[in-house]
Amino acid sequence: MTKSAFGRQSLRASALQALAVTTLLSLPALAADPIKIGAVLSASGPAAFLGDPEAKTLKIYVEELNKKGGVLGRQIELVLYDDGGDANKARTFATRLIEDDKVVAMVGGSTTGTTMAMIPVFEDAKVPFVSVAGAIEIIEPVRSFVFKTPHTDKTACEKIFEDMKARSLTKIGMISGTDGFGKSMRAQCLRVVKDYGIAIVADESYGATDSDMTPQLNKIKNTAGLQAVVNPGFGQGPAIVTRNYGQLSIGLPLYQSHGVASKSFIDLAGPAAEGIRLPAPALLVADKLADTDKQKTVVTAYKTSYEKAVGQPVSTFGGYAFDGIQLVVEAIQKAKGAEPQKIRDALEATKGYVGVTGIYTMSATDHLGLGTESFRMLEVRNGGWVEVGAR
Amino acid sequence: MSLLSVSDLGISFGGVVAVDGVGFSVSPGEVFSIIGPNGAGKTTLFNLVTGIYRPQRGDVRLAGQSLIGLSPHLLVRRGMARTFQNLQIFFRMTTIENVMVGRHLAERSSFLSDLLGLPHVARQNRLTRDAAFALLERVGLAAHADANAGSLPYGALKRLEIARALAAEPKVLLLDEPAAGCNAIETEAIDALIVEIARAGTAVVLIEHDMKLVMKISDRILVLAQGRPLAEGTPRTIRDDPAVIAAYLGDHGSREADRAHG
Amino acid sequence: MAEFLQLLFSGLTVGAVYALVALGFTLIYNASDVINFAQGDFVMIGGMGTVFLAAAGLSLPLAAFIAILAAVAVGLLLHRLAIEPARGASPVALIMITIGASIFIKGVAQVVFDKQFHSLPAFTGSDPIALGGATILPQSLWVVGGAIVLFVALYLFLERTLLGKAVLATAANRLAARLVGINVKVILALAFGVSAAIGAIAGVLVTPITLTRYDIGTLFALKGFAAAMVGGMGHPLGAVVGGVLIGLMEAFGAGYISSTYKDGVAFLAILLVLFFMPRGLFGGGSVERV
Amino acid sequence: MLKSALRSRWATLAVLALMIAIVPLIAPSAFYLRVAALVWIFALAALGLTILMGYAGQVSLGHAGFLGIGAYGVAIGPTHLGLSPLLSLILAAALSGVIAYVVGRPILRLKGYYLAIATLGFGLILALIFQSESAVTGGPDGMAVARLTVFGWRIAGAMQWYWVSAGVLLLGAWIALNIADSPSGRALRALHDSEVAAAGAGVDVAAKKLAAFVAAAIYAAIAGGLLACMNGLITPDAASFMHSVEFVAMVIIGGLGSVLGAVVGAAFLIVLPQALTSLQEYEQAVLGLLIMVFMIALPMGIVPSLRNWLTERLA
Repeated sequence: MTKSAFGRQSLRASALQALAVTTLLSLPALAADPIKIGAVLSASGPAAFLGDPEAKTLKIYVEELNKKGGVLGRQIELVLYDDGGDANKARTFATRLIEDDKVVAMVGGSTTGTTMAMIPVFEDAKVPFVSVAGAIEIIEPVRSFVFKTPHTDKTACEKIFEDMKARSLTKIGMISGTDGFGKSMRAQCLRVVKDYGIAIVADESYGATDSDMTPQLNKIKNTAGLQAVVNPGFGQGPAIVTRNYGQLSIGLPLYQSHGVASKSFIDLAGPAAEGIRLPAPALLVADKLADTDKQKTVVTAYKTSYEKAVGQPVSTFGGYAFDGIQLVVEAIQKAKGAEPQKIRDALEATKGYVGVTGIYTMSATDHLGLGTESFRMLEVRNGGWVEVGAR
Repeated sequence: MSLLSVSDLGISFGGVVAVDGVGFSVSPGEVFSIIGPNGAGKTTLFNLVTGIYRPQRGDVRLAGQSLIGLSPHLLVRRGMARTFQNLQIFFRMTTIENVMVGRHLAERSSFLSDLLGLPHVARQNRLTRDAAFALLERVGLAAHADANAGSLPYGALKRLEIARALAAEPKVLLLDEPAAGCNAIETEAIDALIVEIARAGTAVVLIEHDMKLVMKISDRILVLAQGRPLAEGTPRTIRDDPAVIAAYLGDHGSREADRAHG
Repeated sequence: MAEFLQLLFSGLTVGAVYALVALGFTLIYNASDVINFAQGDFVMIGGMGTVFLAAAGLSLPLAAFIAILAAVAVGLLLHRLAIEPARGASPVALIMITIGASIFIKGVAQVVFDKQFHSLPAFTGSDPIALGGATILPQSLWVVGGAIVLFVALYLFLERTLLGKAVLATAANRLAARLVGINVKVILALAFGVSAAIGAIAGVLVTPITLTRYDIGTLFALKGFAAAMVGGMGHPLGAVVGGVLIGLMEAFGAGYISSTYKDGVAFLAILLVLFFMPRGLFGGGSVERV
Repeated sequence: MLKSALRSRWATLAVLALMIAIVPLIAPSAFYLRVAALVWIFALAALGLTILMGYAGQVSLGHAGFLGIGAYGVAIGPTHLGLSPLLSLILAAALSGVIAYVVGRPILRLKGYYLAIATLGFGLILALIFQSESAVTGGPDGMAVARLTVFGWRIAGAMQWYWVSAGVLLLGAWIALNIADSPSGRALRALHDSEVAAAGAGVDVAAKKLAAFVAAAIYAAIAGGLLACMNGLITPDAASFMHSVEFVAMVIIGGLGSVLGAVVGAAFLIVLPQALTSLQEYEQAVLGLLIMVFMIALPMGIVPSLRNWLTERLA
């Protein structure tokens, strides 16, 4: 036991540390060893606006945690790789995390595509993997070692349709991005829309890099009986849709998705964003939360430290990563050890964890643990987010 | 009996008549030269005959069959090979490989057998190589067989092109300025080579500026001026033709022609 | 009719951007036979540079001016450090060098700037102008107008100035140009500089409409390249026509047929154009010299 | 003598076999085996381009599209048509060849940059189809791929994939080398330098170009099929423009027309990102810089430059 442990860390460990380990037999042999947590994120490439805040969040979090003494008296070592949005690369990095870096858990997978590519690696190695990507396939069917923190797009659709129903908007148009997020959310919305007695009368799409959506919106505008429009998508697309929507003076309620839940969306979309609604976590309205709100403390703390360190407004995506690593660290704490199997068991037993995205309660059949109540319906008013409607 | 017969050939490019009403015929073993000042349409005529351009008028017949509309690689199959005025050497290949490409039509193998490297491909390679080597010996380049073609001197490349054209075992060989840019010794070698090729029974059609060479080896000469035939006949009649002298040869030219004969 | 007009406006705006990028391609291609895949990154530098300089407190015109100068500097460096040392390389190798340059520029940009999307305020307000039942943004007029002004300026420069004629001469025959005393090196540098400026100006003009990010250049490079090829490589007018054509095809394709294959429509059209006119619309027939 | 020994195809195959044999001996973990297997698979696709670009001189900026056909064929066959993965792989390769045959005729009449944009456009359209036809392809998030089973043997694990990919690469290299030194290969290399002269020698230029295009498409499709099976998942970005560019970069950096060059080029571009991870956000900049430096400093490519240096040293 001790021999192999020495062999593995001989390069890094100083003689002094080695001495300490051998003398303090009462402590675990590797007490001074950092806990390695892996992350494969799309910090560059087409999904960089997801991966970038996620990567930054993880770095900030780990640094702060280590300053406070880490977890179980051990430092956290974050092994972070950038897959550039490429599923094949993500898979390779996942293998590297398992085989070479020997991480005990992983937070990452910015997109559904990269996440799905990495899942088999972690399932085979029996190492817990907390994904920060959206689609429901990640946790349905439940896989033993795979968890996720973001709301599913299905929940987002339900939240939007609930709100529409309350406003008696029953004939709607949909314009979705052809990226993974937009396509997946469109599919989920089509699946649940009937439950709310709403009909989709126009269904358009746009490419992830398109710079003008007036042709599609014009078609939607000319659809008879239209009462509202929903835009599943992320990236710059929804901002351009919003601007074009204003340009064509369509004038009907426009719903965006949680895919654009960030202050920077309002900046990009400009005045046309006024009046837009979207489902989003509490993070976006941190300063407006009631003091009694359970999430107030954690949300404010994350928002403050992120915005101070990065100089950019927080986004939900960074929040997903924050909840992801926080869940893992809590699990390590609860498990009193950093063995992958123990971490997994503790993750699955997560109960009432208050995160920036929502309050998580996981189980053997639910590896997400969020419901529609974690979403708040927000509206853009005077260039800022305001919570509307009943929760 | 003529092997290659060209009649009333014509083409214009964007309204400019490049070749018009040109006809001639060549018999096996004959050296037939086409001369004319720069821009007379000689190379265009070659390109028409060898199918690189499609003529707008006229006909080209080889052994009685029309060649009009056939793509260049099919003309080779009918027995016509050529060289190029501005060298078209395969510079990335070795000297002998250049000639081996010339044997393409004689090679018996399919793409599939090539990529599987079947034994008969290796046999075929050996046959081709031997034939190509023999041709290199004939043009005096055997010593450079495995050198990169790009490293050969200019005169050698001219002979390499002739060897490559000969590799197709043509009945008609069209040579576009084979001696251009060559020094006296190289010209001499090419001169001997052409005579030898013709003697072996191949019809040779030659475009050349070197009057000494033309007058010495041609059986008949066609003079082109501004795309039209000006005169045709033996070197002697051409040299003495006042129209040719006036339009083309001039004083200098006729003196040179004299020297060639004297 | 209103729908047709709306699609027309959309196509013209987007097409004008493609045309400007294609114009940049054409200029460099003419002078140096190089297809510069980093052309789109000049657009990015123009846009991102202006955004960040403006955020630093500079006035918009000054920020734009400095950003354009920065793009020109990058263009000149690209020529001096990457294209010039590779003289005589094969066309494919040159393409790869410019693609490498494009990756490099993006790599530096994501560190110097950031990885988020950014926008600029519209120059003259963002209230749409109604026209025959359709609407157009004032910024679109800036883009289309800018494209026309740049094209005319480039035309006058090439046809009416000695320096411009030197560029054309270099394009026609580099050796001959050198023989008549044209400093070919300077001309090539000039082509890269002017081309970068055109790209960067396009970037400043379109950022209020299309938004910008460190990697937006790839898209512009692909569409601009396509536009230049449809027009027939090396023809400034062809580049403009090609750009507008692709913009219109995309808009009408998305409006009347399907938005799913919008990018496909443009490239399918390119395949068809090249199938019937292998050298593009303005390339004309060419006779192979042997 | 030495020069010809260095050029012989058995020497190339021997060097390749040696590389393949050594890696498992020195690889510290299965991760290295996976990276090496990726190198072999991408090298296989690059070999297709070696035939098309290196031999025949016809550029393709849409090579990844054919990779996508192979990959999605292997994914779709078992999922939607109930075919075995191995049969799907074979059919996908054949389909890729047929598609190349059909589009190759008009496209290959184009030259130079026009050919580049046409192949680029074709590749983009393929990628767009993979992304858009969600019902069949799973859309942007891709689709799962069944495990490859060869005569009852289910290939799984890094080590098995390492040997399978290495074996297929060796076979591909052997075929590419066979072509080089055959009547067809000479015809391709000839038309690379001069189409008129090749036609003048009796080479059916259009047919030979097409054959090279089809061969390249089949190489890419087989590589794509292997990639999809090894990963168990395929996403449309496998067919993206950037991957097409990567393949071109592989054959040029390695050495245009050199079989070993394609492998070295693939190794370079696959291993480099793994080596650059410590640079974090500077990774892309360094990658771009290295591509430029290699293209400028070694225009012939790594393998030919090395070979010349060796022959000069030893001569």
